[in-house]
Amino acid sequence: MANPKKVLNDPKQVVAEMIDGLVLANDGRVRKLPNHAAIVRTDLPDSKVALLIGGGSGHEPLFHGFVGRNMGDGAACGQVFAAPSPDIIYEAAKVVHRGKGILFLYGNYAGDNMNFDIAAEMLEDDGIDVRTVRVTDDVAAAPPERTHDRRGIAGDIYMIKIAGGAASELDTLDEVERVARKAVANVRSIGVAVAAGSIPETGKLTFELADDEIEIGMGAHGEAGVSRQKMKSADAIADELMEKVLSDLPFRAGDEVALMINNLGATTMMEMLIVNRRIRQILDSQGIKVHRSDVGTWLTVQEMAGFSVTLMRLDDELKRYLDMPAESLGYSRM
Amino acid sequence: MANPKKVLNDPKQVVAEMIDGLVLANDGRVRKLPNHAAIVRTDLPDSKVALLIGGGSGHEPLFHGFVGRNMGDGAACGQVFAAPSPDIIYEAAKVVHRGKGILFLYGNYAGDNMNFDIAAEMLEDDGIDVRTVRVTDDVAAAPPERTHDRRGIAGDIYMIKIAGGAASELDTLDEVERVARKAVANVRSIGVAVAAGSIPETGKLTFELADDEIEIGMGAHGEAGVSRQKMKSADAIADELMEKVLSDLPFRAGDEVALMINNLGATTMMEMLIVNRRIRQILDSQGIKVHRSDVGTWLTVQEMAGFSVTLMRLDDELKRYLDMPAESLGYSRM
Amino acid sequence: MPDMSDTLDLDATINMLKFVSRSVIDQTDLLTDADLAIGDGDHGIGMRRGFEGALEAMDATPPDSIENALKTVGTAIMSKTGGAAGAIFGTLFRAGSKPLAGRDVLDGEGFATFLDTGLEAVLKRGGVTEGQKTMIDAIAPAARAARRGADAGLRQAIAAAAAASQQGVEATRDMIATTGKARSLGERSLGHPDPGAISVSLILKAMQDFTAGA
Amino acid sequence: MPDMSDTLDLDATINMLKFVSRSVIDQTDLLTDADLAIGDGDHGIGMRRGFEGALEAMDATPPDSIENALKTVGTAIMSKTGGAAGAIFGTLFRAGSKPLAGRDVLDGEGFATFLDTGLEAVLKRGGVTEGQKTMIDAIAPAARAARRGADAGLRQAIAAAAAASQQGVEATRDMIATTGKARSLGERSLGHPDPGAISVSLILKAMQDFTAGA
Ligand SMILES: Nc1ncnc2c1ncn2[C@@H]1O[C@H](COP(=O)(O)OP(=O)(O)O)[C@@H](O)[C@H]1O
Ligand SMILES: Nc1ncnc2c1ncn2[C@@H]1O[C@H](COP(=O)(O)OP(=O)(O)O)[C@@H](O)[C@H]1O
Ligand SMILES: [Mg+2]
Ligand SMILES: [Mg+2]
Ligand SMILES: [Mg+2]
Ligand SMILES: [Mg+2]
Repeated sequence: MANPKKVLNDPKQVVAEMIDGLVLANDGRVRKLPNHAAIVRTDLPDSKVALLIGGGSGHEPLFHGFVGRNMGDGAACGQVFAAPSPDIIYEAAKVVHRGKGILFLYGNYAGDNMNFDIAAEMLEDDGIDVRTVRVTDDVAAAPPERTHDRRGIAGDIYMIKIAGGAASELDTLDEVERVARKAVANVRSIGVAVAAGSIPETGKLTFELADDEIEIGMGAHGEAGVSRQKMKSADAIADELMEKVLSDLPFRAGDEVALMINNLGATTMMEMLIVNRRIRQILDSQGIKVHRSDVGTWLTVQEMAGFSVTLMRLDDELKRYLDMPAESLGYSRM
Repeated sequence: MANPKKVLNDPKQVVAEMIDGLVLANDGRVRKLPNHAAIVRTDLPDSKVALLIGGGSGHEPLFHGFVGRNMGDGAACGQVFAAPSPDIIYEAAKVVHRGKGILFLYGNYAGDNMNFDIAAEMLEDDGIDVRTVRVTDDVAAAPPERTHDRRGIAGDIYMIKIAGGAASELDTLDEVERVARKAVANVRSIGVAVAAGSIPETGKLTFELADDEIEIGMGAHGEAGVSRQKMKSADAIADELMEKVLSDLPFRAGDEVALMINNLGATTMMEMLIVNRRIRQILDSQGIKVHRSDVGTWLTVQEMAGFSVTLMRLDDELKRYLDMPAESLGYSRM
Repeated sequence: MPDMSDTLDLDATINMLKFVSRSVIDQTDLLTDADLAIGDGDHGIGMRRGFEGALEAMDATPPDSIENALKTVGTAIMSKTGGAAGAIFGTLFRAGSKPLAGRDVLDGEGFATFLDTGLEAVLKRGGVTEGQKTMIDAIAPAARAARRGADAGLRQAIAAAAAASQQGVEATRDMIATTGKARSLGERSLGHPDPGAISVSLILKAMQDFTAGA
Repeated sequence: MPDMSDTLDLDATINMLKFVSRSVIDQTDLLTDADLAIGDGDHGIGMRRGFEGALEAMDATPPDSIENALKTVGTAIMSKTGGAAGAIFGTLFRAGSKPLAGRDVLDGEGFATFLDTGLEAVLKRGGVTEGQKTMIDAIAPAARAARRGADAGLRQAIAAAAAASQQGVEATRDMIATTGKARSLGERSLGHPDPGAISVSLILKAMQDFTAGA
């Protein structure tokens, strides 16, 4: 099979070139650290709790596209699908730190956990207070009693939004951490893959799916899901995803939720809106109220086709931070 | 070849179901007309110049995803790649009209022109003042002396943003039309296709490209471009696109521009950011200043892979309306 | 003096229009493929939507005059087909129906008048002339042929129009598109017939088959 | 008493580490394919980045001690590889280098100590134990074998470690992953060896080839 067709220069330089392009696309609101693959805000207030996000590249606009007002203060960027190294995280943390400690927020993967932990230990040696919240929203990754084994997928975006809002408004790292932990306890997602994506440097698809197959629960790097099955209707897919997500927390009648449908890459918005229609029928029938919706492209897996559904149960505090205006390349709202 | 793999229910009902999903995704800010495929704002002020946009579906989030504050007041939705019929346009226009006349803003295609014109005649019979501005930004579609023969592509988004801002602030249809005409005279785009998209109801790809071929200048429905060639590097593609766009207006040293890189569907943000890097090198070297950038997914051609580059030359007035905050499902900015 | 057996009354006209509708619907794929070659590939499904709408409308409220029968078809196409074809074919049937107001039968002259008037409206709406590789290149020769054959009666007029439109379709193969979605193809549009012209020929061929069998 | 011809001095250690680096880089595709089967397909390019960085670093500033040679490799991997492998292999080399401080030659005992200490640090960092289908399942048996063979000299210690790690790789085929990207595969991970374990065996095999030829 021919390599997937992509508009690239040197496949080994994709991350470096992408970062250059990303900084320019931010119209001056962020900059890159001179010697490290990290993005930081140029308009950071003098005093605030810092929010550092990050992870492997290749999921654009996640994470480095979410640096900006009421979002991340900085992002450490790894290579494609590879957690950033401790030195990148450490340097970015040093730059965003404003004397009130730093919240590390990232998806729960062995690589990210280890690299961020090493950086946290280095920062603690420097006397900087670091707390870590790992996003664990993927219900397909492990049973409910092992949420700490779950991957972080599109729940990342709501988490960044809430932690970003909280880190702008709240005065202490304790408080910001408390809000982020509450949010992560209330967010659940599941994805479905329709076609594979590829890593630019290897040129290889990260998994294989037959022409008539989909995989429910596939992870954001092509990790195995909960079931591979024949393609079925949008409604049937939505039904299955919702069954898994709703029963997990579980979400109950009377709950108010934020609903995100996230494009993993090559799926059309038309498909996602058709799925949204069914999801709303299901939520309606169960007495669950949608406080806000987001349908778009935020966490991608290169050109993978498929999407994920995220629900976060909200209280007044989470609503407040989730609904704050936000400004970044990848997510912006009035 | 197997039909493209999509998450759908009945392929004949895609537009109806998409619209249901779209209205729900807007969290109450828009509604659908009871008997017509049209979307209108629920929060329309009592008095304003109305902005009606629209066109064929299948390009989501364009057009119907751009209805909201400081954007379109309503959108008439056609079937996939087919202009909306006059009755849809007429009914939507009646509902958004607030006594100050209506600007019709849409892409310049024979089908759209005729259907919107028929509706305009019906409205004029009712004594409603209608003006029409057609977006003609695609430099690949016809030579500069025949801009009236050019297609509208991603320039649509900047046009909606500017006309939307102007229609919120300016008091007369004359003035809003004047601003929109100035904007359309200053916007230029060109696209490149890397892989074809398909129409859900036919299940057929709208064109064919060999595994190693791209087409420069391809239109938003797969219309022929200016040259089909072998895949080349991102920088080489950017160079060619910029050469065609810059020389057309032409853009000159000292100009200030807005720059949009729009994903036609399945292209990764990583690729677009790598292209952005090169485009900024070119603009820099020519002394053209970028006032604002937008890199994302706004005008799609189903799952087509490829992207377009749009430049709009700005003056203070255009900047003012382009930079106004905006709120819609498909485009939102602080 | 006209041969009264060579005319269609209201019921027969409605039946003919239903037969036309079904015939075009049957050719969805052929039209889609023609549009895939030089357009955006939706012409077949657009015509199907329009004529399905026409069938529904004629069933829901049986037209009470020949004028209304043609207008019903035009209105359905105009509102269901969308795109260029919706405006064009909708206009053709709607405008073409007007001069038939008050007529109880469709005869050769009436048919020629329908085409003449429809063509004129379509030329105005679309702003194109013959030779630009559109449905005009089928409808214009058809209208001329119908006018010439009008005195020979409806069957003759329709047959002549159908044959002329078919030649028109063939002629579009040698034209370079200068309007519509095929325009940017330039010389690459050579060799392919125009999808809208094919639709015209299918409509007229169905009328011919209906009246031949009637 | 140790056979002094069966040790590596600083230069030889550096040369061995360069040889190891080149050997792993040569196997990029093999590692990528192994990771494609049960992970995300980036292990090969990650290890390549790390060892290319190691080569550069050793060339840029030739290490002045055996401890620093190993640490240089670890630091390069830690900062260039990224992902799980960067943290794990970086920690292995960096932590493993520490007890060699002040030593002028690498002997069997030193090598065993390097592996023991590195293993301990990696276990702590990764929070996994043997049997979870990770590189631990190659490094742990290798460390035990090296310790057993330490008295027999460096060559023997390395050869024993390499053989044990190779058996460890084979053993991972029969394990179900309970950590890392392969975890959610569950039983579907059976039959596939762990990519990180393969990297361990490649590193030790290269050391064996180097010392055998030395
Ligand atoms: N300006 C025009 N005047 C007359 N006919 C036109 C014009 N533009 C397009 N057409 C006809 O419409 C046909 C295309 O119809 P269709 O595919 O349904 O619409 P669209 O081009 O909007 O996709 C063309 O083959 C041509 O015959
Ligand atoms: N917690 C852990 N402890 C030790 N080794 C681990 C751990 N998690 C993963 N690994 C090792 O890392 C290897 C994967 O490396 P790599 O593909 O480079 O990283 P990533 O999983 O981030 O893509 C696995 O094959 C496994 O041997
Ligand atoms: Mg990885
Ligand atoms: Mg069309
Ligand atoms: Mg068409
Ligand atoms: Mg991996």
